[in-house]
Amino acid sequence: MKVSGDAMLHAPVEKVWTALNDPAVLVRTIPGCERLEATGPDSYRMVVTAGVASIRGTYAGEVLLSERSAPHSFLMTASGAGAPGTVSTEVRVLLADVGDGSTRLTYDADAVVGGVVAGVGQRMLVGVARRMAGEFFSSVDDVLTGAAPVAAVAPGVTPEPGVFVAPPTAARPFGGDAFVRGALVGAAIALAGVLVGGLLGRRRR
Amino acid sequence: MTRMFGEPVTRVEDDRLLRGHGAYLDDLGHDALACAFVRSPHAHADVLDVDVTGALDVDGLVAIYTYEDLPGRLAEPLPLLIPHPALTHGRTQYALARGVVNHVGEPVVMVVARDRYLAEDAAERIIVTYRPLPAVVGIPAARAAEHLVHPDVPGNVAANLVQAVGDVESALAGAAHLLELDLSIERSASTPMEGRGVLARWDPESHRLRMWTSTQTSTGVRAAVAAKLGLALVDVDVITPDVGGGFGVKIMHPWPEELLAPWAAMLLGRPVKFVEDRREHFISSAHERAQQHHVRVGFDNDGHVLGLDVRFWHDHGAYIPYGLIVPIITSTQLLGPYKPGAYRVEFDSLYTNTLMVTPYRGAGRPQGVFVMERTMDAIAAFLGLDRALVRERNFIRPDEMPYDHGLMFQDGRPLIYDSGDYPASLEKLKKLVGWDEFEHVRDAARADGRRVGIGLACYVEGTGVGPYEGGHVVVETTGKVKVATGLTTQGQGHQTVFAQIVADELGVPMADVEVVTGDTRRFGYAVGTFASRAAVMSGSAIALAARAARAKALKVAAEALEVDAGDLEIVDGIVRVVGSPGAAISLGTVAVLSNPLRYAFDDAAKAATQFAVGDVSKPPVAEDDEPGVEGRGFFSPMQSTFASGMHAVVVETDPDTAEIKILRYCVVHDCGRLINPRIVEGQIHGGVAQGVGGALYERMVYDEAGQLQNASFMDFLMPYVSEVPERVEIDHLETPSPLNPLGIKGAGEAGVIPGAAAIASAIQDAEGFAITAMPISPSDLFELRRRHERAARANGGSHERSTAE
Amino acid sequence: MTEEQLHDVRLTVNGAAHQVRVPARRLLSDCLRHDVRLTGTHVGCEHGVCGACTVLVDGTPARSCLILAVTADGLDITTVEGLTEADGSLSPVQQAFEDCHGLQCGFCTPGFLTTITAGLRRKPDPTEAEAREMIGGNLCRCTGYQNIVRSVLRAAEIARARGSGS
Amino acid sequence: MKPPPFGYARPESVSEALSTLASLGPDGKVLAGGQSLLPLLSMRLAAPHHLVDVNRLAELSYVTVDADRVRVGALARHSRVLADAPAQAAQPLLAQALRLVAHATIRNRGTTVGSIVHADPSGEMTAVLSLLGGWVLVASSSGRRTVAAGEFFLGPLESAVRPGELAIEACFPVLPAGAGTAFVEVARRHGDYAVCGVAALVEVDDDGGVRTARAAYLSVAPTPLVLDLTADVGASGDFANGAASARERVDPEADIHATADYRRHLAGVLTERALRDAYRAALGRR
Repeated sequence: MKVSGDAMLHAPVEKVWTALNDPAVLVRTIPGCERLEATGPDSYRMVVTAGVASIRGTYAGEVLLSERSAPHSFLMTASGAGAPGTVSTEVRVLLADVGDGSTRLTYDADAVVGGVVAGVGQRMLVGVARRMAGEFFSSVDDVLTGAAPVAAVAPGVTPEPGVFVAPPTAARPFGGDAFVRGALVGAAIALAGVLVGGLLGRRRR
Repeated sequence: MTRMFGEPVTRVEDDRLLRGHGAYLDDLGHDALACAFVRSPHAHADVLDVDVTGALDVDGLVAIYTYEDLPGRLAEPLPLLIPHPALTHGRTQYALARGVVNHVGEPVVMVVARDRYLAEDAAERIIVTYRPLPAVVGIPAARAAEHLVHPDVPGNVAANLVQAVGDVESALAGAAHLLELDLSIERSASTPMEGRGVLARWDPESHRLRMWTSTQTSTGVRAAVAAKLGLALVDVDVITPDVGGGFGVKIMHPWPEELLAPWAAMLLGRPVKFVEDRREHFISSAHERAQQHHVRVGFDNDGHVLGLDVRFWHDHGAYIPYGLIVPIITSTQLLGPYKPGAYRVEFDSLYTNTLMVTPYRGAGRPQGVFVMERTMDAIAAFLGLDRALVRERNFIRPDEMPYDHGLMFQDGRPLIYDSGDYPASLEKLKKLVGWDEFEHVRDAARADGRRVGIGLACYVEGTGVGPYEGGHVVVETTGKVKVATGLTTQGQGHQTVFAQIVADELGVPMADVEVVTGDTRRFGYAVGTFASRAAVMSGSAIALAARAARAKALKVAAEALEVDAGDLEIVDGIVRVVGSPGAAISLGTVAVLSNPLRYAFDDAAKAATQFAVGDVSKPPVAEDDEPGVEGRGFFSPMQSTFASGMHAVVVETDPDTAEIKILRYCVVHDCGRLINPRIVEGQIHGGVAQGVGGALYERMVYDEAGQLQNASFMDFLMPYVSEVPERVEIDHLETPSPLNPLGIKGAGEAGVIPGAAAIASAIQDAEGFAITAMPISPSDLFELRRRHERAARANGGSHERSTAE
Repeated sequence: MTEEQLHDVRLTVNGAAHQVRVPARRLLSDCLRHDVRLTGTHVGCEHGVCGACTVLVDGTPARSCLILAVTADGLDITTVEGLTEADGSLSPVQQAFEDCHGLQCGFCTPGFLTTITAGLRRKPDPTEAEAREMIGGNLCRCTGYQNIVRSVLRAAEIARARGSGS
Repeated sequence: MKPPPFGYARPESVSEALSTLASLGPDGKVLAGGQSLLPLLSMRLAAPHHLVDVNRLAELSYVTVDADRVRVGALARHSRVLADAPAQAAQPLLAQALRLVAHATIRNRGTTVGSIVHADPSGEMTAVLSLLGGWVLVASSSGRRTVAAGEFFLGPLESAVRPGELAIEACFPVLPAGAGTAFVEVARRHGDYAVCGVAALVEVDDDGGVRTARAAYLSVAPTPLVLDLTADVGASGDFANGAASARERVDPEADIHATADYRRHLAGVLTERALRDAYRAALGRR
């Protein structure tokens, strides 16, 4: 499954880079992302609850980073598994300064979706994943433009270092049904890959 | 008494099935535990870990098994059923994956629970950790062998087989014309409406295993289960209940579940049932058809084929338990009714990380016929000759029968056609469809902006392959006749046609004959129902058995009536002296008399007392005799018998939407003598529908990662009534087979075989460009049109002419 | 995992009252087959495409694999077992299938029989095209449908003949 | 393929349904006809905590025709709507589309409102609601709101109905005099999801000139796509030009049944066919 697209983020490329590097932002803006955790120098684990109203389903995702060239591009390899299916994907992300203080983010994901959803979801997967991406980037843009506050760690939660937990309200209910449960994880894991990459980039600086 | 053979009698099976009183696999064993399986979501991966902890607290869970739990021979790879010298790298799966999975859907963990809902709850909670490996998907990737399916199989090649007659290279070199074609067919599958299923009951007191399975070979399953579970054959009963269609996929055996369910039943001491769901059938049973072919054909100015060289590649999926049957059939049966001159065929059978391939109705013939018939069309187009004429010129003539192709057939025996009259069939077909007048139809349609085309395809089908089948006929003291044969039935009406045969042979009313198939308790020696063999093999065996029973009945009756057996006839179940109807005795009474111990406890026994039977100078049962009026017969022919047929189809393609509609579908069919025309025509109707499905709708769509993307009836487009021809126009030719006592040939697969070839021929005729790959969808046709329009523009606007014109 | 909550479901099946206790997720198809033990209704795909599980719900064809048993509580269900005449003889539709060789393996047949039975009530004298439309949502892998279409037309004949008492 | 376990409630009234949904919040999922939801449950693609079965809400099974709208209640089955003569007279597009929804047996159970809430971009009724500029009445324990078609479809399988809410009815404006509609589609098999489908609405003036021409598209976008083709068609009714414009403006995806280019091509072919049919119908309704 190939999913590609772009988004205009209303901030300069360095600011976008920094925002994308802030796990507190990521854990809040990745649809359904509950938890982001460093598991090694190049590897991260995240927990995504496919935030579809009325549909349970938690997915463990793992992310590996390569071909980083801050602040302009990453190649991320990510994988995730949940009851309705599995996902493994490569996502290339480019950040480009478009001059007027805005940044164009382009992503190019090639995902392999397995399990039940692969056999019955083909009609729907790409569209849902695109929709996911849009959801995510508009959240990021809200943060960048100050329309939404950067999430504090959820009250009462004291995670260990390197672990970031979304406030309970963060995972916005994501309408729809069905294939979304499987497709969400595909897109979410893919995007998670991109973002955790940014995180790593910052810690090296 | 009217002869039943040849009569379109209604089926004895129907009343029960129409009332909803059929007994299919899942209609049995309401008390049984249910199985569900954790199946691989990856096409190729190492299995690193199986964590079942999450499943353990599922209410109703009974057991969870992985490969490590499998004992003895159950832990070995499943059998390679049909070895072949050319099959140098045969690989088969394990009942449960051992460390690695090679296709999506391969079973990894077995769950047994109180019902299927709970079994699926538990399966969903089992976490299997995989390390994905590169997947080999499709013939090009398999040939490139950049990655291997099985690390110890170089080039992904399981087998390479060459057969040749004459010197094809010099024949091609000497031919006036040479054409090369690349032709391919995609995957489809049997997809019976009922999936696979098995129910097993272990009786520890009698130490017997009884199982029911939705199979095309109960004797094969029985032998496999006995061997794998270490049981004596006599301690295993395998019963085939009503089967909701097979079409080939259920001849494959033993399926992992056919071993695991009885094994679990023995371990747990409770009946265990597995009922395959639709998704499992798509990803865990078997597919067929995918082949790519390169053809070189040399011919003269009249279109006579002088040399034919076919190289093809067969995608047999991740495993090859059924051997090389499918590609061998393609390589031999593609010759159809033609004399190819010198012929050379070579194929590679290739591993891919997709579901394994086993025969699906037609079994390699649709591919072979597609190759040969597309080649005939190409020759006609090249020479500007009529497509039917070119075929006619290459036919084997009736006076050349029996015709020896000099090749080896799927049964390892010489490929010798026993009989057939191909020119007569073609004449019938041309008349039926109006072949010679069609040009006007096509032109008239084009005049008002419509695109119609006609196509035809011919095939010869080896049917009734050996090695043997048997039959048993016993006359009970009630006069009722009980018949058993070992092979199974999946809707072909065997209970009816076999009863027709016995009624005639024995001289009893059909209503008094009851036939049982596929029950090893009733008949233990059998091969199975495939390759259009049931009527030929079991029909003949049952006829022989009935004749033996008749002889015995006449012998006993002759003694009782003190007449010569030669003066007796059996009419409506009464043995009587020809010409003097007074002297008569019912078959039931004869049955009593045939047994010195006359415990019949019925009127027949009373009636018997008036007759004195037996020579006091001999023991009650003579050395050369046995009690009862019974007959056993086995039929084991030297070779297959070759049915044939020809299809013509008229299609219309929408100039705007590229939708393809079948306007007419005509069939001329020769399966020797017809036992029951109604049933034969039903087989043709169903076969044609599957042929249409395979040509225009059905394909298994894998992505490059080996994920089957249409694993449901939503996206695997099995035709509804709205997609099949409204009327299949049928004409029969009957050239009896000299190879069996009834003069019959098989008819089960025929209808599906030439579908893709005939429809491709018709689409090409309508569109004016070559159709080289099937199936074809409107989207495919649209893209082909654009490619040919671009090519036409490139050729300075000169419009590409139909290769069929 | 704790025991699932069970629900009392009352069904009238082929005129007889049945009461079963089933979990909410029990499909009507499974309930009819395994709880009521009427196995004539067959399950061919469990996603509503094949039509083998079609039963009449209050006289109207419906996929029993797409209805929860709890939803069917209180409804009147007719399965293939309920199609025969009061005297036990085959109904016009069943008889027509036998006359026209409208079935082979018989697995999809119950769904066709129920669908056509209801269809002929609404359209007692269908054209061939209407007969096709009537069975347009049922899959059969054996027959190629031609004899099923004939069966629909034949059933209409039989029903008319029986209706007119001849 | 068996559904996972879930809680179950079967309210007897709308108010009971709303309070149940309110108490369940995100854990509640409405079950109406179930013809889309049940397969997803059996495949375990959807696993709601709790189903709220509205099949007892007979009060919502209505199809009524008001002066300006056809109102279809949440429990009105497709077949009921299809058979409703007044509704068909008031808004012919309903029946023109419903005839193409799956097969008759599915239409006997499936509800029109349910298929709209399901928001499948290949669903005929989503295109109908969008083309006609209809709206959906949504209720919750805290009140009711009306969502216009334009705001109702947020993404593939994603509608504007929120947790705790129940779609009560869908409203379709009646067809004014001088307007005509048509629905054409190409599906692989009769009754399948369309490879591409077009619903058209054309209004003509007294002398047969085209006043407006609009079309809605199935299976070419994540949500129902509506195009105003009035300018392209012009008063003279240049439907071929309307089709050309549609071809330019759709941006379909490929799937296993069709390439993106084929879908785009079909969008053009079907646009012209639908516009001509709708135009002809409009002339008849002057």
